Amino acid sequence: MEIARHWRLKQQRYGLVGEVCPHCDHKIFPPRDVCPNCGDEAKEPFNFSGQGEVFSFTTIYEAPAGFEANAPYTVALVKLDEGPMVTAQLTDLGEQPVEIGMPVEMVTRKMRNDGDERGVILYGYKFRPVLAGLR
Amino acid sequence: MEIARHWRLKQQRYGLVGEVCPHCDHKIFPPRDVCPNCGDEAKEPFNFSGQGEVFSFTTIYEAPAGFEANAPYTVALVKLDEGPMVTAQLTDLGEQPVEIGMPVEMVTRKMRNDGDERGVILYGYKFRPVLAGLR
Amino acid sequence: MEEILITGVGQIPAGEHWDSSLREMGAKAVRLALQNAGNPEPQALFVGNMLSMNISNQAHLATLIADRADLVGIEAATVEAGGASGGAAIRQAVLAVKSGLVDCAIALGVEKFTDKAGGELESALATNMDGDFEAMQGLTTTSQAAMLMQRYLMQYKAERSAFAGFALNAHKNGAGNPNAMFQKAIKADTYLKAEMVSEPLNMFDIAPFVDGAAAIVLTRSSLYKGSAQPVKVSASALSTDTLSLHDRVDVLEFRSVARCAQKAFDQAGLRPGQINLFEYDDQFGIFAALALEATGFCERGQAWKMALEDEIGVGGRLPCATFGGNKARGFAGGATGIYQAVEAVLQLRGDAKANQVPGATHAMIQGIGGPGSTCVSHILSKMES
Amino acid sequence: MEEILITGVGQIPAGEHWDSSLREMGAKAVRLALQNAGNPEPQALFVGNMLSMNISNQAHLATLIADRADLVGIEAATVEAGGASGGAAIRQAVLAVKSGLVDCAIALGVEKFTDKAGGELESALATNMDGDFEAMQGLTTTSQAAMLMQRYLMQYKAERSAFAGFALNAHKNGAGNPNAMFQKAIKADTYLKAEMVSEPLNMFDIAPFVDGAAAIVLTRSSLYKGSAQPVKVSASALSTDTLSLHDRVDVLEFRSVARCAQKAFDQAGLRPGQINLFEYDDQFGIFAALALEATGFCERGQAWKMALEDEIGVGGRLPCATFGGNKARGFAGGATGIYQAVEAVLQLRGDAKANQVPGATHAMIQGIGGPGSTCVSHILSKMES
Ligand SMILES: [Zn+2]
Ligand SMILES: [Zn+2]
Repeated sequence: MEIARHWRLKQQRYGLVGEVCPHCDHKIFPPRDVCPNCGDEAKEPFNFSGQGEVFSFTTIYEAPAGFEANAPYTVALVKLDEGPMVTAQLTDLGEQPVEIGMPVEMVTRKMRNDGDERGVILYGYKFRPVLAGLR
Repeated sequence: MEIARHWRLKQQRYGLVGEVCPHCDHKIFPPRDVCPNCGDEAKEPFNFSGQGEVFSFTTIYEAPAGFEANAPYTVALVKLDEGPMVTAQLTDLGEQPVEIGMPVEMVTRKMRNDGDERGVILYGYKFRPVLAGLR
Repeated sequence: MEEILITGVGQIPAGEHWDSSLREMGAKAVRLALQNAGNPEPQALFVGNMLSMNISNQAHLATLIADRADLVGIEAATVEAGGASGGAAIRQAVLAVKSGLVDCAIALGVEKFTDKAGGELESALATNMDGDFEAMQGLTTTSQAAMLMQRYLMQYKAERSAFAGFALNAHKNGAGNPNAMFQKAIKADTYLKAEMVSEPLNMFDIAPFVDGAAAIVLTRSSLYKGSAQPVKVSASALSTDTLSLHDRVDVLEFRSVARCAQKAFDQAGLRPGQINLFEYDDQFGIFAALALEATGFCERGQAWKMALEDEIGVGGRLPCATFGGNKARGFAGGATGIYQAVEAVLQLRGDAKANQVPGATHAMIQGIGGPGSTCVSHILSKMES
Repeated sequence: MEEILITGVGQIPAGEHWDSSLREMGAKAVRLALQNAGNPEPQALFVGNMLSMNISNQAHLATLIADRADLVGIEAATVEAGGASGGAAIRQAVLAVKSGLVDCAIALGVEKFTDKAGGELESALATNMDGDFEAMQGLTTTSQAAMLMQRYLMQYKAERSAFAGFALNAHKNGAGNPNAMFQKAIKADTYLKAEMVSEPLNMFDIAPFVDGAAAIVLTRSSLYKGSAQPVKVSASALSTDTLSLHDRVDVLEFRSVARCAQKAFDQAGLRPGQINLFEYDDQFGIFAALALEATGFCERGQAWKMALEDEIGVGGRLPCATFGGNKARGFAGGATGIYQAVEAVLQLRGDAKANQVPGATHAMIQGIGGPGSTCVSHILSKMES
């Protein structure tokens, strides 16, 4: 049962809400309250656009418990347009081969069933390809 | 899934098989291959009689996951006739109040269903009261 | 003489931190301690934690917290020794600073218990006992304590009510601690009427499980340039016993405590009578009793009398749990040992306000893992000015 | 000059120990190391372990193993730093012995992986990453390495086959190690045809998960009375980076490794060129490559060439994984760092038989937790006689 944890993270998971540093304008995700760029306090919320590109990726065939039903699935390091990198699954790939540099955008999807057998379904961010010309 | 673990412990769990020190005749349970009495190697198997008495006890109402179905249940430190102490559930108590010093004997009982949802049933030792005059 | 100093302390309130994650709690305590120490540059972070791999599915915790506390790059490791994890983290920090290989170290204790409850929490706690021969029987940590208390009452012919003193003292002291979970004194009658949990243990014999984080900063005296009066570590010791009660020759003797306390007294060159306050590990009242006896503060079988006669109050012969202990402050697992250190430092600095022990010069803090399976003791002392 | 010495080593074969429990494996390695050291009386046991709380539901492990190894009473604590846990335990033992508060310490690494497999093992391993922002996405440790390798191949324009050298060297060396899981050399062709696991990682880019235990005994030179030639610890360092790859400015730079190695070289007064053998952490081939680069053994983007040109063979410029490394010996989690120490000691003693590195004087051993999130490095050196 990790309900409290999901509740704590819901803003990040549903909305890709991070922080912006009031001192140096550095954008921060995941939020960490201290700016990694200038070391000052940075708690101001910032809504990321959800636009980015694939920095690296791979496909997982042997998934952790709770994710088996999704396997195989592709995970990526996505470089957001505003600067930070985020780890996320790619989705809606169809037949399209994934490539480094491919433009992607954030969507909300089902992540997994919670392991407590109570059938809690968790939602969170994934990224899908952006068609050429649509950005 | 803890099948390997149960397999490793089956002799202790089903038969209360410990060790006897060939150097000082100290009886050892759980087995530890080194005699706690004289410090020498002690790997010779020893079958405990399963007879003993309650050294201390209490009742558990809030049980760990996997044991909830058994709650409430009584656990005890049982001092075996051959010397060692063992931690075990008491069973077949009926209306009889448990007391320190009460004679008990080992029986094999179902312990719990394994937590892996595969329905593996684990058996192990518990202790039940010995009727007065039967020892 | 080169001494090991505690130059800063930080703590967040012990309680249910529904809105704060493990890493946030830990990072906050670290920042508070560094601020309190005058913002030195630490080189190492030792994190005491019991159960985050189970409760939060989070291992590699020290690196995560160093990262989150804006200390990326420093040395970091998690130290685990059951309920003694916090004290064990202090021990590691002392070894590190004393070795000369580290000049400034942080010992952090952090625990997030409240993300689990009931049977799931009991299972998590049961990882601290022998999995093959205790947890396998459905044993709980509470039932271990109950069996100890049952035997204690029988062997020493003490009344069930004998243990009231520990709870009354803790709650009285918790009233003066703004960081405590319970800040209200209780009456003897409340104790006697309390709900039974695992006979003979009632709910006032057991400390509540809370979230918490506390941190201290350590350095060597030759490196310390601050103006505040630091506290010195006069002794540091850690000892073990068999993990299981059933493997002990005498279950009512906490030998790990006796060994560890003796080492600490020898190192500090002090006798028990010279200790001005004792932060014992009262996760259960019976642990506090057995610890008082094994440490040498009273004879075997007599600790409950010390508690009943109020010798452990702030104005008593040996003030104990001066900020409420685990019972009233709350039991925060691996954070406990560091809360004790923070509280002892406040006492030795003379900053304990309503709970101030007059003339506090030497404080002993002691953590216990399992039913005396591990014990860690430190003696903290006021610097002569 | 007072030195920290390793006076005894012990190991059990790495592999699947279906019939042996965590505590038995650990106690056995401890006994072997103490025997090898001439049976001194240790005062402390530091246990490196990654996942026993998850895989075996067993915490409080150091106390359990001290108990089982007939060392009841000594100081014991578990040290966790992900895959660097074994090296972190050595680091703690070094700090303890160097401090003067402990005269003789054991560093034990022990891991029981094979009681879990498949998705359950992946979940257990995923506790080592950021639970909130990595594990939550279904990430696995293998896929972290695969993403690093994917980027590496693209950024440095290396061929997929570029990583064959690491696997070929490991298996060749494993053939001379009776304690290795795999004791047979493989061909380049076998590597190229191997099953893909997580593209571009194939099964030869990943070390197999095994059970294992290894231990070393440490003391100070002034206390050592034995006649055998001990090995000295010339440097000991531990550093961290962000826990997650996504928080790094440059993911292909293992900064924890660079920081940690630099500290170690400074302490020992040595340059990379003076190191005679390097036990890197090849849980994944890409980790070995990035570690070689960050440690300063070659330029960035060049490590795969070192491996392909056999510069890392026993007779090469910088022999690596001289007993097979994680790839052939097997990856035993928290035991890995201690296996490395045992192997380096055998090399420095001249006891490495078929795998002996000629003239081995200085060996560097290095453990990595997460994708370079934690790094611990030690330099072990032959004593001048
Ligand atoms: Zn900034
Ligand atoms: Zn014997």
